[in-house]
Amino acid sequence: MSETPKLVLFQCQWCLFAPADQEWVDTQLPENIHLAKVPCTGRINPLYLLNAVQSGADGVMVSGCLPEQCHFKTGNIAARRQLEEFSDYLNHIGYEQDRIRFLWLDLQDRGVIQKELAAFEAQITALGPAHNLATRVAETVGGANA
Amino acid sequence: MPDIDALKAEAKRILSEGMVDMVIGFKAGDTPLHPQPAFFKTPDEVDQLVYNALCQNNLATYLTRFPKNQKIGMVVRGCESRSVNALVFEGQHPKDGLYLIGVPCEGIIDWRKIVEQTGEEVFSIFEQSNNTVLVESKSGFFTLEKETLLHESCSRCIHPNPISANVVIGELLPEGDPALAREKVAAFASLSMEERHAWFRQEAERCIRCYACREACPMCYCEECFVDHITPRWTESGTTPAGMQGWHIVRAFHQTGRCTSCGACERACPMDIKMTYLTEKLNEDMRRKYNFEVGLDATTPPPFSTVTLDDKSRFVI
Amino acid sequence: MNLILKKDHLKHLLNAWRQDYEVYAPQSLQNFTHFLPLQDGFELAFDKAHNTRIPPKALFLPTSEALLKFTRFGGYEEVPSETAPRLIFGIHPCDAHAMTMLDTVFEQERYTDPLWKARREATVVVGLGCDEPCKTGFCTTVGSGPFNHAGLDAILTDLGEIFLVEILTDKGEYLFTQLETASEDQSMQASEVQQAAKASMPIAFETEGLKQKLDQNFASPYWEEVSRSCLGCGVCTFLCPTCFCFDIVDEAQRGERVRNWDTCMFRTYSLEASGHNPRPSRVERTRQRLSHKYSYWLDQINQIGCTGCGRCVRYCPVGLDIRAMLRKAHQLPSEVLHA
Amino acid sequence: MPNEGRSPYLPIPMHVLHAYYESTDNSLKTLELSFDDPQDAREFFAAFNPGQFCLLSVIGKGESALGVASAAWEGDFVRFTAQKLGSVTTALHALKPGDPIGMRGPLGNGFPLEEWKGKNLVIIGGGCAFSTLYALTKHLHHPSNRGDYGKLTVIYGTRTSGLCMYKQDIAAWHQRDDMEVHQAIDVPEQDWLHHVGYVPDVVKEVRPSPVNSVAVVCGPPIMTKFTLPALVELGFPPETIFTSLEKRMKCGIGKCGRCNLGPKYICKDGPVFSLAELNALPADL
Repeated sequence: MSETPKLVLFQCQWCLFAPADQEWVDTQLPENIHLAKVPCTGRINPLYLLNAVQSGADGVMVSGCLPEQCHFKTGNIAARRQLEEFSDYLNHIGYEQDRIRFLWLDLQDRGVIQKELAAFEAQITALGPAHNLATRVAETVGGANA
Repeated sequence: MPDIDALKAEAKRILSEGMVDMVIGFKAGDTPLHPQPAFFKTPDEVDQLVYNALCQNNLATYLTRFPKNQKIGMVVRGCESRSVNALVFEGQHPKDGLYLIGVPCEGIIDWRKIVEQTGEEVFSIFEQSNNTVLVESKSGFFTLEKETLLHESCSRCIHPNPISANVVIGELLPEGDPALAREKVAAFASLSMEERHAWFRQEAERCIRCYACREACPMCYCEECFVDHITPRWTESGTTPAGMQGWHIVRAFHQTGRCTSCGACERACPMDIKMTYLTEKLNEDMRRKYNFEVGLDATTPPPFSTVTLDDKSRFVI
Repeated sequence: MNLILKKDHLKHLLNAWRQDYEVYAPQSLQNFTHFLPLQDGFELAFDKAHNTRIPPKALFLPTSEALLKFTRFGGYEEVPSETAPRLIFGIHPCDAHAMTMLDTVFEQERYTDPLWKARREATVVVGLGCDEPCKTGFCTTVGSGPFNHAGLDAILTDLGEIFLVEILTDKGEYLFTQLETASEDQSMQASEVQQAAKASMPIAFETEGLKQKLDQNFASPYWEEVSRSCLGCGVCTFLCPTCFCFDIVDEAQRGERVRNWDTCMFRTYSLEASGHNPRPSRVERTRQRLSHKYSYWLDQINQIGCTGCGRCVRYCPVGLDIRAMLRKAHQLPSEVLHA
Repeated sequence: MPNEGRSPYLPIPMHVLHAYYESTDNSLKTLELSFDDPQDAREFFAAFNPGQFCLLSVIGKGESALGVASAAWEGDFVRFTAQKLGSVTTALHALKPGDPIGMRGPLGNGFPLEEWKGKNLVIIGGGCAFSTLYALTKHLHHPSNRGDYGKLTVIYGTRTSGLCMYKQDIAAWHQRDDMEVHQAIDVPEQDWLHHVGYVPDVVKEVRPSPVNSVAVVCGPPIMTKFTLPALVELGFPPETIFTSLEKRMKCGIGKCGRCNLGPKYICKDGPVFSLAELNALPADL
């Protein structure tokens, strides 16, 4: 695949990375990675993921706090249940589950986010572009039943 | 088949004794193919009550329409009783405001499958004891195997008997085998990614977004559905691929841990869109991962509203 | 002038038409029929001669279509009206009749809908009469019929081996130039088939005075009774050939202003930004649907806004039957004045 | 405005000329729009009549129906006052002078001004629905129109004085000797020199004469509901009481179906109806 994959990174605003990493994420994230900060991973509605997927994301990474360190106590674990099921479910209808990845990180993990993103990107590159559910583009005029 | 007279007698009794304000059941429709949901308020009205394999709606969908202080009686099958339990768990009606008359269910017949074989003008339908259905239509008499007429969701039903009903009319049936549902999901999962997606796309693209699936589902009672939300808009409106697929993906996903596999969505669909292959997958996952089946009682929370630290999940490091 | 079309010649003729038109005819899609453009090696689905699941109005008013395309910096441009010549073959008279009613909406004097008009003008419509009218249909009750001519350029009558073709307009005549003329016998035979079809259809309900009953009982408990089991889905209206309501939505991401089918049966249909809803429950919404068809259309064009195609009867998920609802309405008292 | 060849769904390109808050709580904002193409302006004003409405388009957000609040003689601009309620009106409130905007209209029929010639006019408005009545009053003020009509009475009520629109103009109206202005607020406020009370009560207090008169009522549904009977009680025959209705609208031209009141569409056959007409229609508001 010649194109670089389009990635979306959801980051919980309470689980910032180490200062240097956070600065890198905030200012120097490669263009193919779209950053979306959320108030808590528990706030990530599967609809957010669906939006990313339908809009053509080749991979979605969710970065949340470590278990038991959630600012809202259980947001990250609740999110894990839902998002895992959602990725399983998308896999059922044509979006490989490896394209959705959940990451647990905290301040101590210096330099990890870069490595993780690079590894994820490599994984997605190997999978190739995700075209199955990427329907949210202007392509057809008129209804499907027209 | 439950004894219809016993069913009527019980419905009359709870009405006349003032135990309930209303009994929700079915009455004969304008053709034998379409019995209608009915709301009986007096014992006399109960004479119209019918119950047969063509009663295709999940009556629990009407439960959320009535005030919580209203005492409601309902004729329930296995799936309906579980939907009621799930609704009670979600606080949609108090348990003691309900009187459930249970009937063990031998499966719901798909009227479209009858019409395909007998023509549209059907005069009468008899369910016979030897698992056949005798249909009298304009083109003559037909004896059809009931097995072949059942809705898919019914042929793999696990819980045909009503759960937590106040009274059960008729003899209990043997429980179904969860393996049947598992097989179905496994068979779909064994297809290639492209085949699975092609199936999904092909089913979703017939959608006209009439939302009959939503309205027929007892668990779809949200005051504002996500598709009606304007700011932000969650899905594309209209019948674009993104809009139709988004609707089908999210509608089913919102039923995770809430769907009782009753198949009312599929039966309501005017475009014959298959939907249970989505919800079955989610239900199977809930059984497999969390040992959870919805509606077996009205107190166990579904997996998505509980959290534990010991989930076995590929997301845990 | 009546012509003869041999059934074994039909495929050839359809293929010949495909040179000049995009030809739509009923074909199987999953387990129902649908008007789809003919491709090479097509198979017609005439044997299930019932109405297509989706009415052919969808060919003129698609379920979704773009009205405007947004350009950069807050600009926009019109989506050009489509004008490629089309031929719809095998449309049933009820559906064609319905289209003439929709014309009165979309081609009004003051405001013509260019998209609808362009499609109507570019389309030739060949009908297929119903020699075996469907059981759920009630076209004869509401002023249409299994061989009604409204909205058609030509109509076919099935006479076994052949179709008898009645030419109704110039557009229709142009299509069938090469066919032989029907004999008097054949014409007689066709007219017998047509009479028999009509006679086989019972009158489903009394239409005389129905409008007055509905108007006078605007505030009647009748509406609550008939709507009690209504699910509030859009099946009856989306599958209805005379329903035309639409919604206009800006799809910012796609950069289009689109219009989608909408229905008075949805809660959001009449919900205002203030939160006020003139039709807050299924009761008012059912009243709107029935009154629109059986009262308001009569005020507007002096026709019942229903052609009796029977789709709403057949596909209502809870078996609500508009015919039974109207029979019941006819028994309402007349004295009550609407609120 | 008939659409010769032009799509009725295609908005006229406009720009925001002025945008300012009308009420002290910033819930009401007035937009004055100018035409990008002078030809559009000519066509607009050739068809325009007070009482008509337009659909304002914020591209990407949608359309919202608003009554025109300016008279043709004021200049080549069109004025609207929008209450911030839904997503489109919120977007309208965010517009600044110079921003592009689309407009479809004028739509609907407006007030039957020809019919009213030679009569006394009683104009009764409440809240932000006063905008079209403001346009009407402005129209009547023009020297070439004023002589066609008799006595002019304006009754305008708002919940608070801060919610009163077009304050400067209305203050000037009090000074005019060719009209009578009654302002009201719902609850007493310091320094308020006019009426206090609900509009129907103020109408009963002012007691406009029904002789050779026409009353025009625009306001929130609850105000209209009580004002119409008050006027009937004062002796106004239903044929001489007019009101302007609104309902959710999408197309504005009688096609999308939702603004019907029985067989009539508010967009196409209204929005102005006489009480006599309304009495013959079902109460589906």
